[in-house]
Amino acid sequence: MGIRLIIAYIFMGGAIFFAIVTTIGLIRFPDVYTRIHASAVVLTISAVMLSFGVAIYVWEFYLSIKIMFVGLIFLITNPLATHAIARASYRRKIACPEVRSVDDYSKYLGRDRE
Amino acid sequence: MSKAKHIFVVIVLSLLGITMVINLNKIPGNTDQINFIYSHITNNAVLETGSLNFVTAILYDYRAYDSLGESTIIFGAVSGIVLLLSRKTLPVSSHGLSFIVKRTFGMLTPFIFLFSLYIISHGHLSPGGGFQGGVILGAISIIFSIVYGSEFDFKRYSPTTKTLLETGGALLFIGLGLAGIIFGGYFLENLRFLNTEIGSLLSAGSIPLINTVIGFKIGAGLAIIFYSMIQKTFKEEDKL
Amino acid sequence: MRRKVFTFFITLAIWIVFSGRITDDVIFVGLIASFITTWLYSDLLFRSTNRRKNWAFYFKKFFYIILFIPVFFYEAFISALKVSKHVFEKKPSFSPGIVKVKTTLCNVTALTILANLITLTPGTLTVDFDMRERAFFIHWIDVTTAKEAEMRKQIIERFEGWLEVIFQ
Amino acid sequence: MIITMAIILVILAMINSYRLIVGPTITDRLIAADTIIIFISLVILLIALYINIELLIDIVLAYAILLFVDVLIFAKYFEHKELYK
Amino acid sequence: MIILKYLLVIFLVTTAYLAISFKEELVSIIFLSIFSIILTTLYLIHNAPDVALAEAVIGAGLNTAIFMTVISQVREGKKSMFREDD
Amino acid sequence: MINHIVFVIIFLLGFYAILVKKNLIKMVIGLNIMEGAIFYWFISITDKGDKIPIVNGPYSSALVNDPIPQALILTGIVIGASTSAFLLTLIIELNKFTDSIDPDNLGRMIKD
Repeated sequence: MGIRLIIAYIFMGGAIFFAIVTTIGLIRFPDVYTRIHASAVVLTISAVMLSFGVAIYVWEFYLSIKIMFVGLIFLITNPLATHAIARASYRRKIACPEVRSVDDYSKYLGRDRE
Repeated sequence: MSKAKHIFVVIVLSLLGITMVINLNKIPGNTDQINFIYSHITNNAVLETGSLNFVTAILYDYRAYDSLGESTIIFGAVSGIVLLLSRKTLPVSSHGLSFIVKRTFGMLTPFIFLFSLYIISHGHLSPGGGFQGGVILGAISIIFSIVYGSEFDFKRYSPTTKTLLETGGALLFIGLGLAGIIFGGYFLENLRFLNTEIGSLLSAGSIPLINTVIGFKIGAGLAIIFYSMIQKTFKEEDKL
Repeated sequence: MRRKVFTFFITLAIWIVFSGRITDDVIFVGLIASFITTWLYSDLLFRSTNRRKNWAFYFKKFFYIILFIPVFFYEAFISALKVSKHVFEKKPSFSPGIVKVKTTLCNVTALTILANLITLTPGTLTVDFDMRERAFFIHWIDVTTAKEAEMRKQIIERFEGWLEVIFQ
Repeated sequence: MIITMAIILVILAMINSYRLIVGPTITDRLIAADTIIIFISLVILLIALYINIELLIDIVLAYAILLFVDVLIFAKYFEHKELYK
Repeated sequence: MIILKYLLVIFLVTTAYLAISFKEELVSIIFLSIFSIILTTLYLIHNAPDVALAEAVIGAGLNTAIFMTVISQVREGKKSMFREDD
Repeated sequence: MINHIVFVIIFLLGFYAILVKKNLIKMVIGLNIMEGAIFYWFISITDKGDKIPIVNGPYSSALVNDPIPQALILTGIVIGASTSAFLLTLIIELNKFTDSIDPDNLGRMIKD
């Protein structure tokens, strides 16, 4: 086993670790929006790291770039998806927590309505 | 449905399931006929058709007539849907999602289109082909009408363009078949007009051409289906 | 015209990466494919600008983008570690809130990338953007300060410099 | 080794479907569905690496491009209550 | 490989059951798309890449869009012209 | 054996949805699940455990899976998608007349 395969396995192992973190966070976190945080950040990094690991494992020029495209697409689209979900659910008042220390957004929405 | 009927349905279905499991084990596995066709295709398909992908070789060369029937079925479905939903107007207002989503999709859309062209044109070298690439082409229209609003999609591709692509694709497919009759021996014969080496993009004769035609036809057909489904319905007082 | 040339060469490069080899048939089909893509979608990839710049300006921009990618990955990785620290606490408790942070950028592409970067940094999530006051609404997992300047420093200041160089 | 990682990811996806079934609001379900779909597309990537990645990477790319459309459709349905306005 | 196949098969059956047993149509459609991607993985395990690509593309891009279109257009009003007679 | 059992279970689940559910959209979902079960069964019983049916060069070998069932199923998937699109269009049209998606109202409409 060369040094390249070890690096690839380290990347993949990190991806699995972040996947476990995502799962635990999605189940344990108390609030809807904090769950969105777990999904947005950690899941994206997990997907990117796994695709990088596979690209290092394969180690051919064009093929590795093509595999990295998978991670790049996840990196672009997953924060966007979470943004769309958060915006939609806040606007439809699907899961507004009652106790909130700072909330500038509802004032903005109220101004928009008038 | 009452509870007795419910229980009756469940009992009948479980009896059916037991019979199916018992009888499915008696299906004959390899007969001589199946083995003959299988060995013929796996031994000769690459040299006969020039396609490295055996599934594409079957779909667009050996049984291209079936693909013609399939695209006829899709043509019928599109015609039926357009006929059923014809007397409706388009929604006028069009506001999509937030500008962040719009801008990012603007940067992503050319690559989706390029990827669909890649899937279509590499149908005989890697998995893919006309159907799969065509569905991705149709998905671009779906993306536009979701992210930017349906009016944007209407301005970019007018329904006339879509209809032209759909009918033109069907006609070109039949035209390729007739070309097989004229220059070769039978309907939809694979004309190996460019005799390049096997494995290059243009090697498989008319298979890439049929792939391209079917891809654009299916993409346009799905876009038409989607487009006529999102049209606005009448209110009740208009109808009754 | 300039953006069409850029779109053509970018799509041709990506086509070659997709195909995995450089031979004459791949180049021939790739020219047709990138021509169609450029013809249909070049106005979506790059937005039109009125300012005219010389070519060295674009190369400088490209150089800065290449430099920016490792910084981006590093920030995202650190942020993932910070969120996973929250996960393994015994009782995860936060004081969440939605704050308003003003920005100085005015390019639409820069604002889009900044929004995605904010979503990828620890504990922040872009909810919306106010066009009138040029301010992001950010859901913050742990609201520590209520002052505007502090928030700016903690959330967006480290990316704004990069994006200003790249897009202005 | 590769297959072991794929098995771990499938088990994690099965655990995530708890949030999809129980989730009190619809947003929870959406986030859980997003997570499950991305996990299984990573499983597809690993299986493609195991079988023959040079030919099968197209499937992963196609799915990665198109799965995002799903989430956007749901988000737009929540935001406007009508899809194509 | 065989363990992976069994796990996916169990997940497939569970997803199919949940897709038809939930009351809201929306959750059913979410489960249907998950059903589709698990089916893709199983096709890939059974060495059928073309079928896997077709199922992935149709299950991810097309089916969800069409179902959601129908849900957003269908309305269950109270003043049905046939229910008023009953 | 496991392929047969899984096929039968998923097929009957879809069939049950078509028989029992009082919601036309649910019935189309059941139809999709039945289709998926049949396709999975057909692919899995013709899998001989060999390589994928794509070769890397002009050589003759019998070590690939049978490509004919895969071509059949590929045709079936596309036809299934267009069929379900047509059925859903019919549901939209029906909903315009009855304001509901209950299949019982269909019978009432025909009686009138």
